[in-house]
Amino acid sequence: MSLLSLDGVTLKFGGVTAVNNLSMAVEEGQVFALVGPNGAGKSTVFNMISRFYRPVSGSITFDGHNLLNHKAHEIANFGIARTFQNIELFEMATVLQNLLVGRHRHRRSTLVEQMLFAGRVRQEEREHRHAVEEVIDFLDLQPYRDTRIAGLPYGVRKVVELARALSTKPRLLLLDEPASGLSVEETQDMRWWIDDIRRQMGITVLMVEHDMGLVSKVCDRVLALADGAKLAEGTPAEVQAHPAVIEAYLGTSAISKTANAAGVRV
Amino acid sequence: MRFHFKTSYDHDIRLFPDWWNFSLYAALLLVLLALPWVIDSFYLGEMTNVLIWAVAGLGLMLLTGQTGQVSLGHSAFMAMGAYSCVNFMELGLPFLAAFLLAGVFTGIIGGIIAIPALRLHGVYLAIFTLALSILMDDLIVILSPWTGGVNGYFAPEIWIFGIEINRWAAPETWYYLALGTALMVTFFYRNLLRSPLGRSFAAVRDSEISAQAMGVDVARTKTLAFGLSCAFAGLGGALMGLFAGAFNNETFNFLISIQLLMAIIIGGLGFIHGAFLGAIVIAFLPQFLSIVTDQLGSTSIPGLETGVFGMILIAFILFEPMGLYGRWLKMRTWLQLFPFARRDMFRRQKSYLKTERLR
Amino acid sequence: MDVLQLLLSGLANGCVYGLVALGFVLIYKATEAVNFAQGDLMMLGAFVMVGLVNPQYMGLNFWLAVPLALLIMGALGYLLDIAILRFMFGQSQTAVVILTIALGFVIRFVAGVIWGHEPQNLHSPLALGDVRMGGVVLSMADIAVIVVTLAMTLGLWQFFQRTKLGLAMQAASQNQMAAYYMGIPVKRVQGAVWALAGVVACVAGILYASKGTLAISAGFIGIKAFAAAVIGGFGSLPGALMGGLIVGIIEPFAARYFPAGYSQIAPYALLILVLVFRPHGLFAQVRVKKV
Amino acid sequence: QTRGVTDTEILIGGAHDLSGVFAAVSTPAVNGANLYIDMVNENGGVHGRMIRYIVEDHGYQLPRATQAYNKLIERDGVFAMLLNLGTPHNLAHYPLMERRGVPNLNPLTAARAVLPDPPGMNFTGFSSYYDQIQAGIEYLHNTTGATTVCSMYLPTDFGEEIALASHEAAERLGLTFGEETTHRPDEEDFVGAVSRLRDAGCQIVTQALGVRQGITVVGTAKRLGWTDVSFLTSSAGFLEPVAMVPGGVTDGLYASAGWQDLRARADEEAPAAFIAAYEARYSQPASGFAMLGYTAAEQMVMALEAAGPDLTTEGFVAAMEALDYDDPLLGTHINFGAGHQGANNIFISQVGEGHWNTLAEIDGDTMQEVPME
Amino acid sequence: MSALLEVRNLETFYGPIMAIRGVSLEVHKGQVVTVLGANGAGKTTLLKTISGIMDPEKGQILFEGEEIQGREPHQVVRRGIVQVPEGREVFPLLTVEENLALGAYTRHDKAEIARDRDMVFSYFPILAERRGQEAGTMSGGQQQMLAIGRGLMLRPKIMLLDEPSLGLSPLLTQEIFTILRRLNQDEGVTMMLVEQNAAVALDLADQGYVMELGRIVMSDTAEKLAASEDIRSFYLGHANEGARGERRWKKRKTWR
Ligand SMILES: Nc1ncnc2c1ncn2[C@@H]1O[C@H](COP(=O)(O)OP(=O)(O)OP(=O)(O)O)[C@@H](O)[C@H]1O
Ligand SMILES: Nc1ncnc2c1ncn2[C@@H]1O[C@H](COP(=O)(O)OP(=O)(O)OP(=O)(O)O)[C@@H](O)[C@H]1O
Ligand SMILES: CC(C)C[C@H](N)C(=O)O
Ligand SMILES: [Mg+2]
Ligand SMILES: [Mg+2]
Repeated sequence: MSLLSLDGVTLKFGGVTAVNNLSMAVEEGQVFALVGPNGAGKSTVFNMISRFYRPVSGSITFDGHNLLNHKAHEIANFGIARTFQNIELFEMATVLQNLLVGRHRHRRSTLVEQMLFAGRVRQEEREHRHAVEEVIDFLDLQPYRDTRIAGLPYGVRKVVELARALSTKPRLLLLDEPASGLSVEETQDMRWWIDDIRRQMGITVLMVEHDMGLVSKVCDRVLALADGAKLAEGTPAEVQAHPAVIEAYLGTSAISKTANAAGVRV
Repeated sequence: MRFHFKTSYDHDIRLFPDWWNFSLYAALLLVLLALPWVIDSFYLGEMTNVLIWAVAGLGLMLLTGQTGQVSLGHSAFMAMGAYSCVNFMELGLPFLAAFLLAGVFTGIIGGIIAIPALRLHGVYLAIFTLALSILMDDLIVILSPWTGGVNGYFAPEIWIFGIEINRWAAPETWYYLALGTALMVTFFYRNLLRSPLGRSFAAVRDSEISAQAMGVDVARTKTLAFGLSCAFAGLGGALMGLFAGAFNNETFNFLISIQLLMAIIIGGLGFIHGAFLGAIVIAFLPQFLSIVTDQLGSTSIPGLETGVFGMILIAFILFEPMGLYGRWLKMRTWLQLFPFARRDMFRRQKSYLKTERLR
Repeated sequence: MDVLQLLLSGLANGCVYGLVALGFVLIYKATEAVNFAQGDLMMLGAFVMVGLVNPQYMGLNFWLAVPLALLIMGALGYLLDIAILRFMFGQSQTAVVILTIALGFVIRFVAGVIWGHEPQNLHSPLALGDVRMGGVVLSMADIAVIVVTLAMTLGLWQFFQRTKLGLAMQAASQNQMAAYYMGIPVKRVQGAVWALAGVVACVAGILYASKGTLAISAGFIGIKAFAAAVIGGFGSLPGALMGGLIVGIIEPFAARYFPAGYSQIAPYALLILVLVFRPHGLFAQVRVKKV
Repeated sequence: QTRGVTDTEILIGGAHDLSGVFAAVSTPAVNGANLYIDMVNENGGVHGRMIRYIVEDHGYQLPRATQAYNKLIERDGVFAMLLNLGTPHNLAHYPLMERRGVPNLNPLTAARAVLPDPPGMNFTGFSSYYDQIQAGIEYLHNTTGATTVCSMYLPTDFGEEIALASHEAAERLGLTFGEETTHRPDEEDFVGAVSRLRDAGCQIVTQALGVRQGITVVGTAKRLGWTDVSFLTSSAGFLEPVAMVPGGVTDGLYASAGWQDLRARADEEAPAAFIAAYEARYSQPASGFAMLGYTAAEQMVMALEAAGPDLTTEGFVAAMEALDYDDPLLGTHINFGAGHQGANNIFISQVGEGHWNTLAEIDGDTMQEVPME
Repeated sequence: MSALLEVRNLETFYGPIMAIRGVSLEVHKGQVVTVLGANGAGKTTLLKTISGIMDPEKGQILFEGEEIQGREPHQVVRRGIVQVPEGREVFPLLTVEENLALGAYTRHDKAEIARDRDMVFSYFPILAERRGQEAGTMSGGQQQMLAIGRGLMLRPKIMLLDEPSLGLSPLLTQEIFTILRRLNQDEGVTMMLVEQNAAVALDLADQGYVMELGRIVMSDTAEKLAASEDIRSFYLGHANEGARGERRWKKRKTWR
């Protein structure tokens, strides 16, 4: 059985059908990419999995649970973590505090214990901190540990968001355009990180990405979406070669020189 | 300049980062404990009043500073604290039990009231709570059997372990009561801040959407924040009512809520110190102004002090929108960097706002 | 007949709230700040008018004084912006709220010094005379309030909807930085809206004072107008009027039909009820953020 | 040594609302008191001592009142309190004033509760709201034959006292109590309330509302064509601006209070002198509350004079009790006696031609009309 | 030839943090200049300082020979400098059409505005299709199109583009750069371009600067930069993959 499966999912915003009868399945251990033109409905798929939106029809199942029966804040407890396309961090808090919020689903202590900062709370805090420090080391965030998000450049914020998602110790990681706004070098780092996340941490990854270089390097499977419906699905190479995908998404245009350049980025 | 050499993660968990810091607060506590021997009964009364405002201010700070929910209705919960405390005492409970129970009771009611208010944000929550505090006035009249209606209550005698807490006969007893409460609330507050709950408060404040994605139950968190905030405000209200000697339906009117909000913002939103500094400004500044005008020979313009008070508040906010504690933090950084600090280091860089109508 | 009378009086009543609420909404719409001094500005506008018209002060002709008062209050609104609020540009809106509350203290103090604390009556031609339609009676002031409020709401609404400046004001409230990138002089635009709010406050003040006696504490009506604006969905001009009308109409009806001891609660109880079911008012201006 | 008294000075305190909803009451009263006190000081003070009136502003908020009393009594150490405004604010500090032995003179509220029994060191100027309304209803019943009493009030201590007086007067006189309505200070429209009272057949309507509200009610009733009714307000609504509303809106409104209107007697000697002095000093029209402040200060000074150069609190209290004279400014007789209430009699006035005209004087003890000359 | 835009010795702070440490550069009329640099190098801060959104502490910014540093941003815009900001910054509660109309806020020629709007619509047909949709509900890429389109509506003399390709599909990225090239060549619009996609940026640009930690560390013509070994390995991704291999190893990339 697939770890995550969407079955005939449809979502409309007024007259716009953002996602149209979409079915897809992500297997445990995969790195799965959603690609497609702007406005194809990729982020909307993420938002439905996170239960920010409720599809008008269809079902979303994670590890045998029907996600549609759960509220947005319960999704994290299944082990699903995500990042956002346009970065949604806790602006006034430090990087460390942001990551510690990621540990929220692992807390055990009660209100009264916390008010008294009883021994168990202290013990848990140490554990949270250890877990978070591992993520910090993994993503090279040490210099920013005590910086407020408001003072960080765009690229670092993207990494912090990834770190926060990892701090939840998820089974499934949803990454919405993890490499956008990153330089070539940083994109390379991202590639290794995603690889390690899958290989060493055993986390399944579902990501949206426009950088086909990155997609073809790290993904096992790609699904191309257009106007909310499935256009093509297969290995990165298959999808990239699909004429409809080229037509609607990749382009063959005059400045193929830049397209190539984009292609060799990773 | 001092450096903290952190040798373990526990350094970040401790109440005090280092010995120096601990000694500072210990010294402050000693001064506070010795105060009744140092100042006369007038100033002791004023100090007590400041501490009472600080207790209530800490309550609102938890909600507004930490969780980002603006309440203009905390006077309603202060009233609830005062009335429930007296009612519990009339049921025969000793003062201390009645007092703490009043806090718990107010907290629970606050949490329940928070449930319909959960979906409200910003001005909508502000006016919702403002309406609550306006209605409280009428509600107190309607609930006359428990509230004494428009006649209200005279503060009953207060005894703690055989010591009478009497404002006029022994002002220091009242002072210690207020100080003890303030310390207790501060301790709880600090503990919350370094616990998961405190972080989820901040998460809800900064981004409800990503808080949800991290598994924070926004509704529950807000309810807890509201409840705790009300509990503290209830304790503050109980003290305020009893300290005033009498209270009725008009005592905890919405102006008190507004002053409370002023206090925490002028003190510095989000800082425990801010609640205390704000309490000093709101509770003591008017008194200070009238002492000063007395000294200058009384003027014949009625209401002058309140007018000047308003102008000073405006000046405070213009001078430092982040509040007094925010300013102190900047000054401290400057001192620590001395003599390497640039003169215009804290010149405000241009800043811009975005709409808060997106949730 | 009784019901119709209640309805029409409530309408006139509600228009006063609506008019003050318009001032709140104006400033919110263009700056996203809540101006808690709006009620006090209304009071000030009314007293300015008293100062211009009443015989013991300047004794000007009423109709001559109206434009003068509007001008004075407009200038004052603008002055408040450049002298005080501009220094808060880009700073937290909660701090601005506190600033306006403190401003209210100062306005009340200054008005008290100038005009004294005793209640006064504006010598307004609108205060005299009733209009009878069938079995229903309204005072001239009531009619004036209704007409002016409807006209102002419509005018301001169109202003925001249709004109470039109106659009720029909305833009400035949604993203100040981006508004600057478009070449919108954001601070000047905010100054303009404060001036406009001063004018609206003055209109409200004149009509309020035409309906009855005026005192320094008149500004407290601002709280109710604020509630009205929120019921309407803070930020919507027609919403402000709607909210005002709802509050205005519920008042006489409650007094007529609810038992004593409870009837006076009606407007605020209603506000709470509305917010429980429509958390962002009737014409909600709040959106769920798209991520 | 007596508290608040030195060889050169006597300190008097006052806790007032100079910035809140009752600033309209406190401000003129403070001005009036200062006018008199300054006059006394210019003439050398009382037995060589200057009087200093220290006024604190509490904005009608109890917590701030606590601070004001704390300062005046604990820090400044005043000899007496004069014209403290607000019922709850006064009551809450009776224990303090009693403990420190501070006489409380002429508080600016006519609530029954401010004159406890026994009165201790508290002195009130006039009859209570309760007595005023009782007397007013009886007068209206006798003169108009009205039999149905109604009430509209703010549900505060002040409003409830007036409502209670209305109920009990109806009972005492064998009248029917028709209907009552409650309001908030920020309410603006009274068509609903007025039509409700009319439907209930009310003939006397007692009022405990804000100033603007009281006027609006009378105007609304007239506009709706309801004329066979008498509206009765207490001393809290007995104000010049109420009578001066343009267009005669308030014509016919009754008030029942412990003194006579100032403006209506502007051509009599004492009122004329007061008005002239007040307006010269403050360039604002003199009002009833200014007069109350002035006369309260005058009474205090008379007692201070009588208490002699060796001023003690006991001596002063005795002197207050011994005051017994006709006050031409208030137009009433003052006699504190053992009951500590200055003026016993109650005046019924009615608005006409822009003034409050005195209709009758009623003995506060017997509730009998006193024949007027 | 004097430069259209000249930055001299600029220093900008965020409170105590120095983000721009003495930057000087020139942009000549008709040129496309690109600024490359890693995360946090200060590129965004530099553009914001030029357009007046931030105040510099030291240094001058000259536009057409006139000093403009520290001005209110709208005064800068009115001179013909427009910035397409990083992260879209659209007016979320206004419609697409209203957002575009605001782009033309400083202009008064109705007919021309309408023509330009149609031009933007022809570049990005989805905007025409969704002209009544609230901008805040558009997808990330759609908002980016709107931000660029809105910038074009100002008819600027110089455009400061902060990562215009952020979040755009490969196809649209190509189109954007085609459009920019056309604007530059046909309409003579000068541009200052910050891009992470260095290959396309250098392809379009005439001149390039490289920033690190708030300083300019390299400047040359775009061609030379594109050929330089450092640039190739750090910004174009031509580093020999073998060196990094399967291990996570990083070559430090800071010039100091
Ligand atoms: N709240 C909403 N109201 C109306 N339309 C919406 C809303 N949210 C999304 N849409 C529309 O739904 C479509 C899908 O949007 P979505 O954000 O999923 O696109 P996307 O595939 O993530 O695109 P991009 O690559 O640009 O981020 C778009 O056309 C968008 O305009
Ligand atoms: N609001 C802020 N407060 C404090 N420091 C800030 C703030 N914004 C940026 N900085 C600092 O200024 C430096 C430059 O940031 P800037 O955003 O200009 O970088 P950038 O080159 O645009 O990076 P990116 O490619 O990630 O967008 C960074 O080191 C950052 O930490
Ligand atoms: C003078 C009065 C109107 C004061 C008010 N009734 C009070 O009791 O406080
Ligand atoms: Mg997207
Ligand atoms: Mg940047």
